[in-house]
Amino acid sequence: MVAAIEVHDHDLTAAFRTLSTAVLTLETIDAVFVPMRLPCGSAVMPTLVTDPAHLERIDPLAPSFALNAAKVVGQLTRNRKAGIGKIAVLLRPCEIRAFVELVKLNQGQTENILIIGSDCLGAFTNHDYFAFAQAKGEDASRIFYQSMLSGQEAVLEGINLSGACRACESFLPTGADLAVRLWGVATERHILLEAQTDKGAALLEKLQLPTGQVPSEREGVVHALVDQRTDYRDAMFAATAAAIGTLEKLAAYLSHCVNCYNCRVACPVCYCRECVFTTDLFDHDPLQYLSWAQRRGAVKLPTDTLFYHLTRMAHMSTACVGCGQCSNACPNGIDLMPLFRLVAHRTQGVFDYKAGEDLAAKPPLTQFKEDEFQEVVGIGE
Amino acid sequence: MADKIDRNLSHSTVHVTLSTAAKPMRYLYYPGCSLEGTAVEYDLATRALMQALDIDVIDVAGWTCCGATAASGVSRLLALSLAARNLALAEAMHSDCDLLVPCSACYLNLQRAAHAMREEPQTRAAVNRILADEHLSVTGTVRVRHILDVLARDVGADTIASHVRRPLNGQTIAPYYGCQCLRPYAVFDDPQAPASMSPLIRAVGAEVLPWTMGPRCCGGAHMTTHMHAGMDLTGAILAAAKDADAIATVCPMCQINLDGFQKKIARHRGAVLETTVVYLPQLLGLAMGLGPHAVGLQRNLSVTASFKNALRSLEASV
Amino acid sequence: MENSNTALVVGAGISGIRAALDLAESGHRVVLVERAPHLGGILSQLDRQFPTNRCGMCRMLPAFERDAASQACLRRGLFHERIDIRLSTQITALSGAPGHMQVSLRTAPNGVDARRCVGCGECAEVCPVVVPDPFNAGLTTRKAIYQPVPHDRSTGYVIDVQACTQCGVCASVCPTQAIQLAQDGRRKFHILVVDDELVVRDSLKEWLLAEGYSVRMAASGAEALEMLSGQPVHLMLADIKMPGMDGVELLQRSRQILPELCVLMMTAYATVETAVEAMKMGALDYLMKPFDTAAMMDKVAAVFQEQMAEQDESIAVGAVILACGSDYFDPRRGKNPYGYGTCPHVLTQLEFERLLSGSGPFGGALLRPADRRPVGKIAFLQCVGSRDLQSDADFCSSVCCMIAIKQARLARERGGAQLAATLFHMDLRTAGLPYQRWGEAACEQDQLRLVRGRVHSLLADPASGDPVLTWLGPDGQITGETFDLVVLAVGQRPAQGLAPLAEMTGLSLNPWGFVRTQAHSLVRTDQAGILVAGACAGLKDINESVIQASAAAAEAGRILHATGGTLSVAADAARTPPRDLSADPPRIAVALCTCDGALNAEGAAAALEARLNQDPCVSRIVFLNRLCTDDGWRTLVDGLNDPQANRILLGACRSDAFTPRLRALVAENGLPSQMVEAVDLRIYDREPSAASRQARVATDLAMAVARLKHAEPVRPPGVSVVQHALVVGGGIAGMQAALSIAERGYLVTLVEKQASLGGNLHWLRQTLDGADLTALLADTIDRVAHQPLIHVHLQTEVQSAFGQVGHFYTTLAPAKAAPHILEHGVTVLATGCGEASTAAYGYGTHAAVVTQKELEVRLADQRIDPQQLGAVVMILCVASREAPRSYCSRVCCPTALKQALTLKRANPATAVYILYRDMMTCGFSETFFTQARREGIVFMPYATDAKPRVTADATQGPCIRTMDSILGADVEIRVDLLVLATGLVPELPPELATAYGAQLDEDHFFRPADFKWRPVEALTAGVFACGCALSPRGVAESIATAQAAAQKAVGILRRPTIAPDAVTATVRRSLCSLCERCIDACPFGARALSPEQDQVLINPAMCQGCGACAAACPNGAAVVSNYSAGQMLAMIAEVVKCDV
Amino acid sequence: MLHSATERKGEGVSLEAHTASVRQMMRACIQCGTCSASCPNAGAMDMTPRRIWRCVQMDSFEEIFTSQTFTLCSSCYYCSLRCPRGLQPADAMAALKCIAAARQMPQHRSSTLFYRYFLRSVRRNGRVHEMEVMTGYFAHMKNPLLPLRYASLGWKLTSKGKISLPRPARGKGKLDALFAKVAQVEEEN
Repeated sequence: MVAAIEVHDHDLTAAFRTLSTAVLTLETIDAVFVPMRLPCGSAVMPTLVTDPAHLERIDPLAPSFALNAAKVVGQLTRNRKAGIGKIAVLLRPCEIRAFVELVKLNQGQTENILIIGSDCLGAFTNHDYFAFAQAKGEDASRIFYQSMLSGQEAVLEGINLSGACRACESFLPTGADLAVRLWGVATERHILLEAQTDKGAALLEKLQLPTGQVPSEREGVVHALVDQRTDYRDAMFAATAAAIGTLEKLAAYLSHCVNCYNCRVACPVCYCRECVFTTDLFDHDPLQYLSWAQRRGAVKLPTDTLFYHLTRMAHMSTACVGCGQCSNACPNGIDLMPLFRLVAHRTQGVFDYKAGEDLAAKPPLTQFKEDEFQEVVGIGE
Repeated sequence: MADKIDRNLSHSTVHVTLSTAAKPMRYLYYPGCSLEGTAVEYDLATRALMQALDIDVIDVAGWTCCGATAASGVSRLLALSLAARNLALAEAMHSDCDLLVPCSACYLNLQRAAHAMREEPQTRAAVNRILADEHLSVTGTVRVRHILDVLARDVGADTIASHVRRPLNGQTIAPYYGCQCLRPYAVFDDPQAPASMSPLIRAVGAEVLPWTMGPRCCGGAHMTTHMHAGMDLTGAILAAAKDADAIATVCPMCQINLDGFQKKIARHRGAVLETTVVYLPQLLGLAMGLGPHAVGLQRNLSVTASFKNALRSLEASV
Repeated sequence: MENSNTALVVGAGISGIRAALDLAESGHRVVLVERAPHLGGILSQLDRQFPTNRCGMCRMLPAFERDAASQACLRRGLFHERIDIRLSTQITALSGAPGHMQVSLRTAPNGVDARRCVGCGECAEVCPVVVPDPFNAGLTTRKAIYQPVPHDRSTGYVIDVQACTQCGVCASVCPTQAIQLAQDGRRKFHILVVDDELVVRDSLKEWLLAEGYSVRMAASGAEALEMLSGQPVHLMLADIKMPGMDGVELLQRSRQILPELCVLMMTAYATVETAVEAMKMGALDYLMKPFDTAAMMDKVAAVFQEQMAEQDESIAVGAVILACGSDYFDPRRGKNPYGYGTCPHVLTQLEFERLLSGSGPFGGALLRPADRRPVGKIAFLQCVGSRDLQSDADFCSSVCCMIAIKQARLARERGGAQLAATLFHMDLRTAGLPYQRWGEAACEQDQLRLVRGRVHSLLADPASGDPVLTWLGPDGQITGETFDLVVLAVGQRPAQGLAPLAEMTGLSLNPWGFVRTQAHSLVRTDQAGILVAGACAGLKDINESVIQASAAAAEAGRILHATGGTLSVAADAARTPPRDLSADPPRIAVALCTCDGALNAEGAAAALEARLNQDPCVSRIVFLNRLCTDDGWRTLVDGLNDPQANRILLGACRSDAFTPRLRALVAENGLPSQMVEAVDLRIYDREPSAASRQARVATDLAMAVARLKHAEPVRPPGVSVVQHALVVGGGIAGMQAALSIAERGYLVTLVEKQASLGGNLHWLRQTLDGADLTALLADTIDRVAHQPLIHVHLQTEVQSAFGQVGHFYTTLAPAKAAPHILEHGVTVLATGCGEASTAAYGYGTHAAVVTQKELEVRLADQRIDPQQLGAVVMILCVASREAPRSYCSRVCCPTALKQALTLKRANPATAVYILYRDMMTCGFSETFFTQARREGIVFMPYATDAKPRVTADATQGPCIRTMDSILGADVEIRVDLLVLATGLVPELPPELATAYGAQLDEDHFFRPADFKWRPVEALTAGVFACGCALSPRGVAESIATAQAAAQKAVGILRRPTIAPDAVTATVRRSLCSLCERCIDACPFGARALSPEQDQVLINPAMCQGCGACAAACPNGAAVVSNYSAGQMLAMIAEVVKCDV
Repeated sequence: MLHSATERKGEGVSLEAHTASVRQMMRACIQCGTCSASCPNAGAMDMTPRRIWRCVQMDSFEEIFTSQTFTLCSSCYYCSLRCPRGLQPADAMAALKCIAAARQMPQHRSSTLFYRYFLRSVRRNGRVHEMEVMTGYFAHMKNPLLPLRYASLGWKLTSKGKISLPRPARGKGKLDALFAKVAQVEEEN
């Protein structure tokens, strides 16, 4: 079932506003959770809205991806017993994927939410967005989406999409109840809505929108983009693999890390209530540092830097959705995204698993399969 | 299996001095019908060889036909009775000697009868009823021994070697065993890869042709009843022996198939197949210095000129 | 006489180990004797076993009270507190009644003091004698002094006394003087040679002197007698044929003087019968002239070994389990050797197994042993010495088909896609539940080619030497093909020592020399108190061996219990409770054996001491010499006598060998078992330099210190057990399970939904071999009725259930009363199975089409009269062994034979045709297959793509049309009766299984924890199944599973509390994010969310400490005690050099 | 008079009675083909030995006797050597020959007559007289070309002094009593 919302004056944001308002005014929905431009400046942040009047500042197509909102949605929904009511959440595809992972990990629930996902146009890094927004002011989002959808050069003012977005081949909102179609759609006239679940269909019906039709060109547009992104991704993988081939190279890649753990905080699927790196396990005995120093002659402090990243890879690479927030969050500009995506790509590959794609698929480590990885565990020989 | 038998053979030869008291060797002898007819040279050679080896052979008095293949093709009881009659005669001679049989077909029939007499009490009773008219009775306890068995295991290659006067140096012999001394009763050799003839051939200075046809079937009586099938089988053996100077046989049926139809088979196969075919005792006898006449060589159907020449030159060189 | 509460298990192969562990787990003591110098039997040579293509033997280790036993690879040794393992030992006498038996054990000295041997291998290095290595089935060589199983370091080196030349080089290099050669002994061993021939006497004297014996000679019997009365003589070699007094007379007269004198007769062929007579008069054996010197010396050496052996030890036991395995047919001895022994490219299955092994001749590379050429084409020939009347083998060896399939798959794994395997067989016997699919997978995934037919003989290609096989194809075409390698599936033969053992014990053997068991039992022999397990009653796969071994353990336990043995809970309790160390800081006492200075090369000891002393937790370091000696051990005991020390680290050679004594030592000191670590100091002896050796030893010790430092003394509380069992299902298996539990003294509730007990035995009257099932049923019901500990609930169903091991709560719903809740500690599911329904082959449309069960019933009530039957067809595998029911029901083929023979015997004029796919007459039931053919029953195979077609019209009786591949044409048979074998389907409701935490497999049978190694229990503790709920099986087999399940249940019921072991998972609640990944990850179902859903709970009795939870948990909230992250990181820190 | 056991029974006895012994011998055959794969004459046979045994089990003796297979058995005993059932296929082939002889099946005259004349010679002389056998056989085959096939051999043999002319038949055969007694015993059983 496909519906259309008319676009006037090339203002796609307005169409999203129309949609959000319509949803919020439905009786069954208590709140919407959408990206909004903060009143105090250009920053776009996920916002929980109950009063339609506030939707004025909605800005879902801004090239801003300040944080992955999956974690926040998890927080809103995670306690089954104390649900806060029905919420419609507007998320980027990578946020949806992260949320799906969190649901599998019991860190969120889908019962009381309805996920609206939009074809993703991508975003700049936080730094770039700040500069871009400064330069373009109120028009920033419009300039961005028009440029993107017209198929023109994405580079604006010397600013390109973030690496994560350029390597993203999963820019369609696969796990959403209701999908907003932009790519290959005549967005000067309308945006299209397509229900992907029963829940989504029920909602779409209530919205009583005129029906629309997905144009045949869309498929070609999407394909071309996927190919382009995949090429970029593979080149990135190759370069990264070369850069981290040995333990020494990996250490060099991460050498500027100061153990601030921002990447962990920014990571949508790093869900532990208390990270193991902040537990007593790494609260080494003072003597221990001296002993290490004595045995090796010198020891870098803080210790456990490489171990920290390896641990995160071990824990999260099966759940990594490639949103790139780790790179975004690093104060020292370490590009963690290519590293994590590469490792994730390979780990998920061997388990035949794609993080966030299917709520029903069991996460790899929770399944006890005797026969897998015989070559690794050594019983094969 | 060949391995096992070889080992046994080597033991008996290595320590033979320990085991056998200096008692003269002696056998009861069943020549069988062929050895009075088509295989008369086999009989001559066997007797001559035994004498040269100082081994006594005592004919089973009044022996009759063992039944050959024909009797078993008509009636099992008749076949067993015909063979058992001879066993009974041998047993009646109250000797603890084994029964020496040169003809493989006779050997099989007698062996089969002996087995049946020992293992099938009912059959034994029936046969004894039949033999009772002649006041004979059979138990099946006499040990039926093929001549190859006796030569290979009782006499042994070493003894043969010690008797050699005219070594057949430079001659290559194809040892042909045929079926019925090997099968179905695998008494003294591997029924599929027999080797018992080889040490004997080497003992007389000749070489053994490496081939796999030794235990293959020559077709037996097919040459009479299914000539084409018979010629196929015999022909294959003759063809495989083309690099040999002679084929050594231990069975009259094999012998006549191999030496009696060479021209016919050659036409059938479209190839020249002229090979000397001799009985093993003839071959051993010649090497031990017995004259060609003594081993009946003049009666063989196929002795090539080159073989005769070779014999002559060997004799001259002694 | 007091009951010793000890069972003797003879044979330490899989069955022996399983039985011993079972008895030990149920609290009995076990003496486990093995004639070989190593454990494991045949399986020590098989790296991977069907149908899982891996090992997993370790799964036999205890799941409860794990700390009492070793917890590492079973192929590397076994230890259990209550099992006394005696290697190189045989029983020499056995007497007494069940419960009170006396057994004599004799241990063959193998020349090496096992306690002193450090396993350094220097002896083997210098040994000049090279012999084929039996471990690698002769494909490699070893020395005369050797390690019996290379991966089992617990045994050390032994001397092959047959091969040893007594040269003494090994003794001179042994660093610990562990080697004691028999050379001195031989000089004191006097042999008297009696022969009238001088040449014989002289040769014998020469040979015997060369071997180191003392020799005397006599030329006549009279002379010999004179010498016997004067001087000591240990062995007499007497010629039979001597003038005057012959050998036999000499034998008789000499034994009047010296009744114990060992005499070997010397005989020529002519007097063999006399020699045999002499053996009846007491001669030990005879030597055949001409002498085979080697064989003769072996016999003399055997007598010498026998006489020099230590005095037999006599022990008291209550029951004996024979698990002495089987031997294998030697194709060389067969009428058809298939080129084995002459063509080097022909191997037996065992040889091929070793060829494929990583510890085999080529490290697992698939090369031909003779010329190391890669193998491309392999032929597997089945039934070599099995199902062959020419080699007196009217039996099936049961496992060879599956082994061939496994090897074909392994070969493919090794050889890759270009490897082509062909399997020649007559019936592919994939009779175990998962085997059919395994075989299908081999064909589909690994392109295994199956050929039905036998190869007459194997000839080597004259040019290449490659084996050439010729066979008759199904189409009647003779096909010849050359292969690279041929593997012979050699059949079973009785174990070498079984016949004498049977003679000694009065045990009956079957016609083929295997142990004969009682009707309906796989384990009871005709000698009370002697039970049998494993292959000595016929070869079995692992699954069946393990079941049978547990069943034998159950029977042995019953005997011990009935004759006054206890389940030794008291003994457990009597052990000193461990000291409370929770408040003490770690203080580690380190004891290091210097091994006669080997440890201290270049002052290494001091460096080591310095490194260890860096850690303040190391409270003292004791150096001692020769821990392997009694003195050395005493130094250790004294040195560790430090009340302050609460952790012990031992460094010595072959540390595994010290485990039992070390365990005892720390227990005496009141320390829990996790507070002791042993490090093998000689394991790096092959390192290139002393420096690297010392560095690695130091690192190992430092790691052990780190591990001990973080060892956790506190264990979670135990789980109490309601000592009451529930058995669901009152068929023969359920009744037997109830009986076997009750007979050990525990309460059982037996629930049956029908109005009477008996299940399928209500309609089955007898088995294929004629055993009476009606009587069995009556007898079993009677025994249940008279067993006061069994409470029977008829017409009762299980309504619902929950709980875990120790405490299950089951709601029982009787038909005519109110439901009530039963609290019980364990659950046994014996829900059985039924005949599958069908609509195939005209069933239901014609009265003359019946199932096997219907035929059975109608023959019994005479609704079918065999006299009226002109022709009968039986179709086997109806909708069985093909999707979706891709399993063999095992009972149908024997049933068809039974019924066919019954009909044929009642009316020989009846023509009986059996249409089959593969006749599954495994084991000794094969003989009935032969019998059926002999009685004129016609067997016609059919293929699944050309099934028989049935047309049935009411007037004429069904007409069956089937393709006969031999005749190459359809055969049409009009019959009076068509019997369909539809197979068995389980009757285990999934919700019943899952209520107890068990699972069903894809065919809805109970899913065992491990098909091979833990066949009657669920992965979830305390839940068992038996009988046909497990998989289809016959009555005797069902009874065995019931006994096995009961044995397992008793292992739990006997403990009022299940104490958790040192390695058990716990939860750090403060860190837990409640993601529940650990719950999903736990394979044992030991984790659950609390009813309030606010925390993850662990049942410490169910947890096996596998660590799956810890791997799944990202932030260390799932902790495995004594494998904690801190502990592991500290250990890693000792090894890892670079900063992380 | 020829051998009684072969000739007196003749047509009077049912085929089923004749074949009972073969059925008994080969009932337990498992159709593994071991016999057939080893048979040196298999190439000349129109039906594999395995199929013969299948026909025995299925009671299709007509089919067996339309085939020449059993007459092509040259008694090499390869099959008997290795039969996993311990059966004696070569003996069963001989038994089939017996039946064909006893029932004087025209399609198998060549083989059965040869045997008959062979035994006739034995019966008369106690030992075989080869020339006598051949003469009788050729005469009975009524194939004028047949003797020519063996002419050269016969000449060779004679010239080598290996064949003497058959002695004229004189009265009672040497083994008459034995043959008669065999027939009598067979009759009784």
